[in-house]
Amino acid sequence: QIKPSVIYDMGGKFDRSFNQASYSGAEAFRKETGIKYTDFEITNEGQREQVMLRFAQRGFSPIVVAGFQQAPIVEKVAKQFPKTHFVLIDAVVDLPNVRSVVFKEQEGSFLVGALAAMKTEHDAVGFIGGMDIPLIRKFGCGYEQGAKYISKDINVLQNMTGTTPSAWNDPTKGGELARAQFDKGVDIIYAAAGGTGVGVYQAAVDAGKLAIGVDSNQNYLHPGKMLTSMVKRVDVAVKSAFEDEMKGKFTPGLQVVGLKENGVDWALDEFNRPLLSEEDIAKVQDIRAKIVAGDIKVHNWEDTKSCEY
Amino acid sequence: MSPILAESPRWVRIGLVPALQLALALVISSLVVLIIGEDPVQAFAIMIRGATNLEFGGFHSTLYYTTNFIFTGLAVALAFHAGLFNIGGEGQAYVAGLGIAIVCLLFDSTLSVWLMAPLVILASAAFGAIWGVIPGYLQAKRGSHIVVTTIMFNFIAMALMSYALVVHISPLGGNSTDSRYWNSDAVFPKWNEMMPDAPFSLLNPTLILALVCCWLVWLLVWRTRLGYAIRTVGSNPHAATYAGINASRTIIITMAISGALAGMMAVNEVYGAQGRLILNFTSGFGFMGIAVALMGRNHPFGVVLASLLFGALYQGGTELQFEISSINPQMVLVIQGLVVFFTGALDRLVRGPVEGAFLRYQLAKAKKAEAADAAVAGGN
Amino acid sequence: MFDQIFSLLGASIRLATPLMFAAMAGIFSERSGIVDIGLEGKMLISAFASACAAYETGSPWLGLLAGILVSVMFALMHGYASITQRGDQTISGLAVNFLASGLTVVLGHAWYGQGGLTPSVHDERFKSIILPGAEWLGENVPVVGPFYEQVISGHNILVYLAFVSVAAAYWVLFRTRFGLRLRATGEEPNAVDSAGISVAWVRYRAMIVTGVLCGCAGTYLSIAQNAAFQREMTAGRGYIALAAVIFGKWHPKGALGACLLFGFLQSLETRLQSVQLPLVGELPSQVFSAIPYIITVVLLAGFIGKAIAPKNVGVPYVKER
Amino acid sequence: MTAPAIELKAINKRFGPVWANRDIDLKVMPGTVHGIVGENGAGKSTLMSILYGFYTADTGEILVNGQNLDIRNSQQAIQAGIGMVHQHFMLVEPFTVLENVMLGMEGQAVLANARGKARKALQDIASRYGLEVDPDAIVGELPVGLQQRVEILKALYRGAKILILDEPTSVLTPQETGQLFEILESLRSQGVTVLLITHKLKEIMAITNHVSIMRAGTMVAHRETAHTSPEELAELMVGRKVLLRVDKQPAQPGEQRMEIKNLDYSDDRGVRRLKDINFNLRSGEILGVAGVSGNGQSELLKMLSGALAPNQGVMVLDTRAGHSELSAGSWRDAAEIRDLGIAHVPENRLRQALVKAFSAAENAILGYHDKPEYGETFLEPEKVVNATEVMMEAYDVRPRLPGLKTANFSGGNQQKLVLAREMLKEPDILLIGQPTRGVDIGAIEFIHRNMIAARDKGAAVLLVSVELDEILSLSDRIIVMNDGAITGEVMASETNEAELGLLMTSTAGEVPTAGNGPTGGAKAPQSEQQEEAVA
Ligand SMILES: Nc1ncnc2c1ncn2[C@@H]1O[C@H](COP(=O)(O)OP(=O)(O)OP(=O)(O)O)[C@@H](O)[C@H]1O
Ligand SMILES: Nc1ncnc2c1ncn2[C@@H]1O[C@H](COP(=O)(O)OP(=O)(O)OP(=O)(O)O)[C@@H](O)[C@H]1O
Ligand SMILES: [Mg+2]
Ligand SMILES: [Mg+2]
Repeated sequence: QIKPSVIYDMGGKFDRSFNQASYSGAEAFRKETGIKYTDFEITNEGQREQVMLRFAQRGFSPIVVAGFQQAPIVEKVAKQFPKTHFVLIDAVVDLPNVRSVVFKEQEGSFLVGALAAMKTEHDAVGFIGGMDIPLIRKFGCGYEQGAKYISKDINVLQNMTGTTPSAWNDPTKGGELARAQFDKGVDIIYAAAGGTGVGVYQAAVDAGKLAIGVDSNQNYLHPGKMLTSMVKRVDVAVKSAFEDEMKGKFTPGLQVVGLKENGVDWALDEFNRPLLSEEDIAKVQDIRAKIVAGDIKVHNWEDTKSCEY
Repeated sequence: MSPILAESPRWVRIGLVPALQLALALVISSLVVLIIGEDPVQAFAIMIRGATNLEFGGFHSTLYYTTNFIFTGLAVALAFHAGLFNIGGEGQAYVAGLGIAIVCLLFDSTLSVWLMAPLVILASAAFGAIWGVIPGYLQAKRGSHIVVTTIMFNFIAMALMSYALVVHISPLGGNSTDSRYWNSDAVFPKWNEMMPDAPFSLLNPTLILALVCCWLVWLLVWRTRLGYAIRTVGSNPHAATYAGINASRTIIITMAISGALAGMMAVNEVYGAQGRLILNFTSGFGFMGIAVALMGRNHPFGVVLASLLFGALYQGGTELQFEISSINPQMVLVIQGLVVFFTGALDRLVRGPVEGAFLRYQLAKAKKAEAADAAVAGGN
Repeated sequence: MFDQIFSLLGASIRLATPLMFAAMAGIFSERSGIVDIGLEGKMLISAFASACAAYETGSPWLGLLAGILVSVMFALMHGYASITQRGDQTISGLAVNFLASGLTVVLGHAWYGQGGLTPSVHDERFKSIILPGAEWLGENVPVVGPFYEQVISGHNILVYLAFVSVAAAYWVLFRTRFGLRLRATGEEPNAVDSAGISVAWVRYRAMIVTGVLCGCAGTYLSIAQNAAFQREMTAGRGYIALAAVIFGKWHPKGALGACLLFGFLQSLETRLQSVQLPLVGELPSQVFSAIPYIITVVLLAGFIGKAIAPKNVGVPYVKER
Repeated sequence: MTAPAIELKAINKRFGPVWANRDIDLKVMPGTVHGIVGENGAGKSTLMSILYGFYTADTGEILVNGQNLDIRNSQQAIQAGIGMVHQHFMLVEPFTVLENVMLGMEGQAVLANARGKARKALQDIASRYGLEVDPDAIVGELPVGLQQRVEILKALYRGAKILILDEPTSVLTPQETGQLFEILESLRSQGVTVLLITHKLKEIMAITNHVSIMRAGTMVAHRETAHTSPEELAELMVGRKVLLRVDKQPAQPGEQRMEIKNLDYSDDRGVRRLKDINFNLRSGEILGVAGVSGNGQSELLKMLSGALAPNQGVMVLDTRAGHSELSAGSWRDAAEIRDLGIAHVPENRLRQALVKAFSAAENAILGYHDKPEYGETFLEPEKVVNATEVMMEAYDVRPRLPGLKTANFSGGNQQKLVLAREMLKEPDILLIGQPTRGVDIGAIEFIHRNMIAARDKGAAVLLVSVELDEILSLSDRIIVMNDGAITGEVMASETNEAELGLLMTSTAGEVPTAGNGPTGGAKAPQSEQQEEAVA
């Protein structure tokens, strides 16, 4: 029997974002197979290497490591334990026993951006990021492209919550940023800000506007007020890694997953369906198909460190 | 009646009383563990084993955390001697990390560890000192409350660091909030790299630097004229003026040294343990320095003991989380809070009765002797 | 143009609200002679308690009550250490902060299994109140109308309560017997004692008031401004409030000014981000994050001058050596 | 026979190891002024604080007007009609007079009306007993004499029928003392019982009906004032015969050591604290600076010792370090001035001269810590301790424990340590403030002898003291300060307390008149005759 494990990054496993998605993937696996897993939440930098080593020493495999900040450590530890399998989410380490899973967040963001542009009544949509780092710029950039794809002159406001990790956990500021954007005419906001997003959504509900969730499907949080969510299937990545290991089919290497691979997507469920017409849905699905087919090229912010395309 | 009676024996004051206080804190912590439905005895056993075992490097990791606490604890303790409450250790260490990063980025491919280490230590001390000296200057010359300014400087340091790191230092194309690794020939080797048999840990030679700093601080405070001036300014500013000690100069110098000490924490993290600059690498160690200093009674030796205790708490907490995953990592914060409360704020609760008992015991002994004397003298 | 300014002012008020409560709490505590760096912790624990209570009972008012109760308990713990045990007040405050940030997560996790978050309360929270005539005035009266509609009206009840608390703090401190005694205690506890008033009792009552106000501040954060508790959601506001107390020279009016300034600077930060500024262009967001703190330091160093604290603040009252 | 207003039975009180009151009995008859005398630390204040409920006795009984009362706090004492003016004023300085008086007796929870009522009541009391003070003045800004008046008003406002005054005159000029005694007379005539603590035997003789004497925590005797004498009281206090006059040879002043020209100083708030001070100081003389405390003497001492820099003025020094001229722009700090041969025993030892948290040895080098004799690069503890042992030996500091924390020494021994530190260096100029404050009579003799000895060895001594006795008995020449200015200079041999008292209240350049204030014309209680009697 395999001994799977997960190491979450600093946000903690209930960050309502990708750590939590990793958690739900692992939980799903446990429920289906009954195989237990072990997990750990990093609370300071000093623990990363120690914990990863301890997992490896104790024979855990695969070790799923969530978060780009962990990449350097994975690189170190994976070298020392060539027989142990590692799965790194959101970053790339090129080693024969490491599977790196990165997501084309820009593609998912493009879709929700397009949908936002279709539904806005003021020709203005907003984006609120968490901490100001390249990964989040990538979301924002994809969103902007999607919105502009629908309407060239649309006004896309972008804000970042802050520059420290507390930016992931500041719903108050998230709410204020949202209000500021509403006051500037925005009526739909996409938040890629971890726990800060909760404040953004609440502000949208309070103001009678719409919000777009991120990472997991967050539509259920405020039924009828969440236009959609940009889902990033970290859970799937985690679960399938566990399953591959179980079946002895673990493959290392880079997995770049986008719309095509169902790695990212937009969420459509009973909570947001009432907001959308059949045309809307069709139009989004059409764009989705075009991206999958490569007819629409979505620029990745990280390629140029800017959102020029 | 001899006035020496006013003090109880040393081992009671610095041994027995703190031990009892610690025990009390742990008893209350146990209640919290019980509330969340776990077994406190098992939990503490795991913590103790986790913090002291040699096999998995638990003890080594304890020492690694201890190194951080020694620096930030010393920084707070020294400032306290001058009557200054330096809450800015976090920011000072943070900015010092930037200093190290600059040195490493510039020279790590050309210099060996023997040249790099002194350079890095100097850089961290200098950057930390700058971040400490500004609030010190504002306090001394402008009367700006040092508590407020150091808090503000922590926030400013965060913004500065995030800008420097994300915009300038982190390697292009990467998605990271950390710098590249420093060239491994130019950084401190870790303990397990020097001792082939040792288990992995982040322990590195910075511990020696920390202990040397303890000794230096002791020397500074109790054997130098500057230290004398610092203590005078701290406990009686009027007497300082009377003695011709320039209080504002002393405050500024103290804050510079205090900042430098806090800054050297970055040597352990950025140069020793992580080998690269990471966003938020201080992880609250700067704040913990306050508790460490207070528990160590602002004495370098006490700081070492308190650092060991907190280091063990951190490492034990990691282990606890490892073994009992239903215990949230924040449990360690609760224990820390209680330890600080009982050993610091409620000092008298235990100290009063215990020391009182010893005093009464001594008094009774002295009385007996006195009575014997009086019998000879014939009373009064 | 006006709309933008008004929205900025409205946001300033919302952001200043928790600071106002906490600063008044700090004034009561410090005026009575007790240093309180535990404002942060009390806000945090009460934010947690009120979110839990509001979720469990479905009533924001019961949430507020719970927040206040828990915060008062912590205040009394601080009081016990500082007053009865004559302990170091800074250490005690620090311990309160550690405990609060640990307990909220540990208990929250144990109870709700969401890593310290509490379940959201959507309807069981304090909602915005539209003041009478706001809409009509906003549409029909130029400038003043929109000002009334956007800045004065449309906040939740706790925002108005915060302003009331400032006025009340002023009134209590300077117009009542309790205030007179409280101020005297912070200045010269000996005089209070020799007037036959118990110094400890005055200080304990001050701590209770501090607890109540911190409770309001925390409640505002979790179930008025937001809809759930989030770990570390106070994000340093207690320290900022303390700065406001010193900034305002331990006076409600001064502290109110300082809180509004901080609120204004914070809301400015959210609004100036990614805006093309004249001369400098678009500044990195870090600059805006740092600005409130830099301005505080500059004001403190340049214009405020030395603030004279109550004479006996931080000094445990000892009658007999 | 009426019951005594106050009766104390077998009162005991300990502060840790200090037994402050031991089996004290006391009876005070209503409508009298009852004096209590005793050396420093005899336990007078403690006893009164117990009566006032500020401290609680360990054992013992308190009877007020024949009724046994269990006084546990001041509120109960106030209700029993007891009022107290503490030795160290208990006033809230930033508050107004009215607020201070009201505190604890506000009447209502809301102040608005209470203020009006209090104001009226205050005016009534003030006019009835002749205690005028502006009710809206900020107490911290009032002179000491008026602050004391506020304390008395506080007690009367609370309806005190028994008034305890703890060393009320130590901060007053002779003229103010005269006013105070008039007030006390008027209180007595209106049936108020007064308990008066003082160190000044002539005041006891002047106003009290009865006197009780305390020594080392015990009550040693009670006397009717009419049937005792200062000599007897002094002997009872100390337990042996004491010499109340200092023996000394006439001074032989030598060359000039210090000259002060046009010294002027204004504090942070712009209040002019020193006004155009001029004087000189010669070797071999003691120059006394008399004045009520708070009239610029403290600032003067600080200035001369380098703790403060003047706004204007020049100090010319001729010492072993050579000739130097310091002017306002080029003033020196305390360390540099010490290097010029000036030693300084400050007025307030615990505030300025000592660090309580330090050991005796550490304090023994305060101000001299830079000297190489205490170690080359580092401070060497053995050297410091050795030097301390020498000081302790020479000045009989007890206990002889250089490592003991300074706070654990008694006040007198702390003072001796400071004196040893400053005087053993044989400075050319010795600045000395309140050398015997809080020091017992035995130590006073010792300190005084050493000061004279230093003078005779050629030191120039500047003595600041608020005790006129001390000034008169030690000084060769006296300058008097009032309101920051020098109001007169006299030879000690040619003056008396009355003249000094007048100078202490007159403004600079003004011919001394019979004082000021509502009862300014009152005759000071100290007559020549009484002084003789003391001697
Ligand atoms: N609060 C206190 N705590 C401890 N010891 C005290 C306290 N107050 C007084 N003492 C000690 O009790 C003794 C008696 O002090 P008390 O103040 O009653 O003397 P006193 O006669 O008033 O002296 P003085 O003439 O100096 O005013 C002294 O030894 C003093 O040090
Ligand atoms: N602040 C203090 N802290 C600790 N102990 C003290 C303190 N003040 C006084 N004591 C203790 O009380 C004793 C008496 O002190 P106090 O100053 O009252 O003496 P005293 O009787 O006035 O003697 P002296 O005549 O020398 O002034 C001292 O020996 C000391 O042990
Ligand atoms: Mg006394
Ligand atoms: Mg004494």
